[in-house]
Amino acid sequence: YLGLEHGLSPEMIYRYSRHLLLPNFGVQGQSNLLKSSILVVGAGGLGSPALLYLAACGVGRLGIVDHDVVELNNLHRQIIHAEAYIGQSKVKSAAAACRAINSSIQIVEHKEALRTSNALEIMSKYDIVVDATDNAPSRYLISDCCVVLGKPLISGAALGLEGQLTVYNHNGGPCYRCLFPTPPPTTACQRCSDSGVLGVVPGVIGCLQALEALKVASAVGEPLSGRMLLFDALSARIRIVKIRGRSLNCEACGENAAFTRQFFQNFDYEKFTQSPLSTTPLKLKL
Amino acid sequence: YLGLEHGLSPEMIYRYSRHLLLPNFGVQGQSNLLKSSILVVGAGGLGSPALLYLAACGVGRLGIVDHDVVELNNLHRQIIHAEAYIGQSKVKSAAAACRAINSSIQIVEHKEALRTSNALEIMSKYDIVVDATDNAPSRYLISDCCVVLGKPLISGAALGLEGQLTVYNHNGGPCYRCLFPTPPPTTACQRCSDSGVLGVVPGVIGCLQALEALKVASAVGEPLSGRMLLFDALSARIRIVKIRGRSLNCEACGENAAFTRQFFQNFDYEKFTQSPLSTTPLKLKL
Amino acid sequence: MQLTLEFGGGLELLCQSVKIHNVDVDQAGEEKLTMRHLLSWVRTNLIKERPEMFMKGDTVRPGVLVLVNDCDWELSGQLDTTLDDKDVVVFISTLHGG
Amino acid sequence: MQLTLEFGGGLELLCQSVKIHNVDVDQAGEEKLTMRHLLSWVRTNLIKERPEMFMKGDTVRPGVLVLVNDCDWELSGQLDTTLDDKDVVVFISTLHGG
Ligand SMILES: [Zn+2]
Ligand SMILES: [Zn+2]
Repeated sequence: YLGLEHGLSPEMIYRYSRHLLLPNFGVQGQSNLLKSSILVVGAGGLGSPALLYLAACGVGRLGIVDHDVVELNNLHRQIIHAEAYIGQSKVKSAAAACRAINSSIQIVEHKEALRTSNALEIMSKYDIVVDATDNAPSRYLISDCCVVLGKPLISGAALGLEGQLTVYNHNGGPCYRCLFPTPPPTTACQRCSDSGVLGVVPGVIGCLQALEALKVASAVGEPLSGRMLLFDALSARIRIVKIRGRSLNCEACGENAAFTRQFFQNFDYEKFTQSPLSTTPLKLKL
Repeated sequence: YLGLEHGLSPEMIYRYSRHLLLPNFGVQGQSNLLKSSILVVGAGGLGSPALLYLAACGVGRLGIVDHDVVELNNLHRQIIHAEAYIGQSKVKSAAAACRAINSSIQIVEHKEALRTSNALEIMSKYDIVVDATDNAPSRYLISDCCVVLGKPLISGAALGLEGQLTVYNHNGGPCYRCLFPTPPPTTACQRCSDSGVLGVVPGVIGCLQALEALKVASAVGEPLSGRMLLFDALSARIRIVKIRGRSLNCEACGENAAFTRQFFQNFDYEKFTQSPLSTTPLKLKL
Repeated sequence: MQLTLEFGGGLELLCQSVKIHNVDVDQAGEEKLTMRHLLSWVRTNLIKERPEMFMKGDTVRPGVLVLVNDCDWELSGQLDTTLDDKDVVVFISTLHGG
Repeated sequence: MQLTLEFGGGLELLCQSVKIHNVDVDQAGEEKLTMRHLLSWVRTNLIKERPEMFMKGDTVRPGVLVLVNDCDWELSGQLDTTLDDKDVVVFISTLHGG
């Protein structure tokens, strides 16, 4: 009774039996997962499937950060939110959905925007961070905070008919700033609310984020670190490319980096990227 | 007001605004989607995300076929089902979840196993069929029925830590029998209930099935016909390979094929594949 | 001749659960190495158990797809397909689960 | 020299929304074609609008990844990377949406 030795209850053994049967995952993988904690930043298009699969598969403690409320025009892609939650907090809605499919894990609600003032405190409580946000300043903020705290970061993005995915700051691999030391011009930073997105594209990327988070949490398989997945939905093409390693000159994780907790807390991400951490979407005229 | 011209209500324009903004999709793509009908066979690991995304994105009529009931050991991967539905019909549970996220589309419940006696009648009511089943005889049955009825088939499979995806019987491409004229030995036909499956693997494949179904329904992009996607979760590797075209000698779709409605209705798929269309899973001992 | 052979969909279980094999296949004096020759080489050198799960007669068993450089071998002549140095050959069993 | 150039993440909008370009780039007497030369060729021959969304100074703008045969050009010498016939070069803008 290997399962019981690893502290799995009979109910857990039954619930996760299809995982326990896997020779490459098994009781050890599930036990690692049940002991892990994962924070998902953003309960939108990417966060919806990532949260559902992480809750379902048995992550021990799952945190959700978001300050937004559910709107009707989210529902074409944010499948975690039901119509009944329109107007209510996304965190509350997502937490309810996660609890409904797995009441045996701990779900933590962080109903606030992630900022330099709260990020260190919130993120320090988790082993792994999933970036499911939708804007450039948040991406720098989350990556820098992961570097300061030494946490692996599962980063996904989707816009229009394309998606991207990689794992940062893991096993000596690069951080977000290693790849993108200088922020792009603001004209190159489109959001789903401005440019549109095919609903299932963040669905695919969010599922893959859950997979990578689960692999890191259970210490099974080769995470997508030092590699990046590029997804083109229209032509059904997927490339997995080799990206640079950690940069010695990186301002966040390099040899002479000055990114202390203090420096992070005083860093102005909106000024750095010249774009706001959160916006009211433009109104659509058709 | 292009949206209204295409018969979209103001509520639809708001709900699907992120789709309407897409230059490659737009009002025409959404309008095609709203007029289309898609049948998903199987409300399990593949069907869960496929159904949620197809409902969310605005398929006009969405059918669900399954004869099974929700069990606790399904929930690690079948994210459409909540604990509250354990013991109840998967179709009922899935339909309730789809209605909760999009009450403006039509959801049709088929609470029965798909068999030669009912497949023609059920499948003839839909434009596109999604194969989200878990066994070899069902895969031959569904493909043959799609050939007889001339319907495109979005076929996904997942087992262990791997997944596969392709589109059959579309635009002159091959059917399932073109690729697999002879059934494999029964010892090669493992099910998730016997061999285990990492929950998020059918999640990724099911999302990609929704994407391919949506592309065919909206007549946008290049569907994965004549190509097959091979997904290896552990190593995070994805291959998209070129497969053979329609075979002139295929017993289902070839030049001298005898697959009429009558022939289909009398075909014994369980005998052909030497395995049952549905089984009681083995009990797990750990 | 240097080849990369990959096994998937469960076929890796027949070769000690190793999915990727970088191998050097002797051309045995032939001018061109064919898939026919490679199959018998694989059966002799890599398949450690249940060979009937890999081959049936002189070809792969039903339900196995063979891909040469990401292309179905049906498009290149099946058993008569000739191989070049550094080619990648994938053997994958079709899955039925969901 | 025959090259395949691909644009993604929105950069295709700068070249008439065409993602894949099969091009023949003149080596201009040089022995080896470098990425430096290719960038200026792309800017002259393919970019139809807003070149500042593609380049800044003599390299790509911040936020653009360059991949030569599926490998980050940082690993092959950036602007000094030399190209061979039939190489595939991808220019992709990083996405921030979700
Ligand atoms: Zn760095
Ligand atoms: Zn056929």
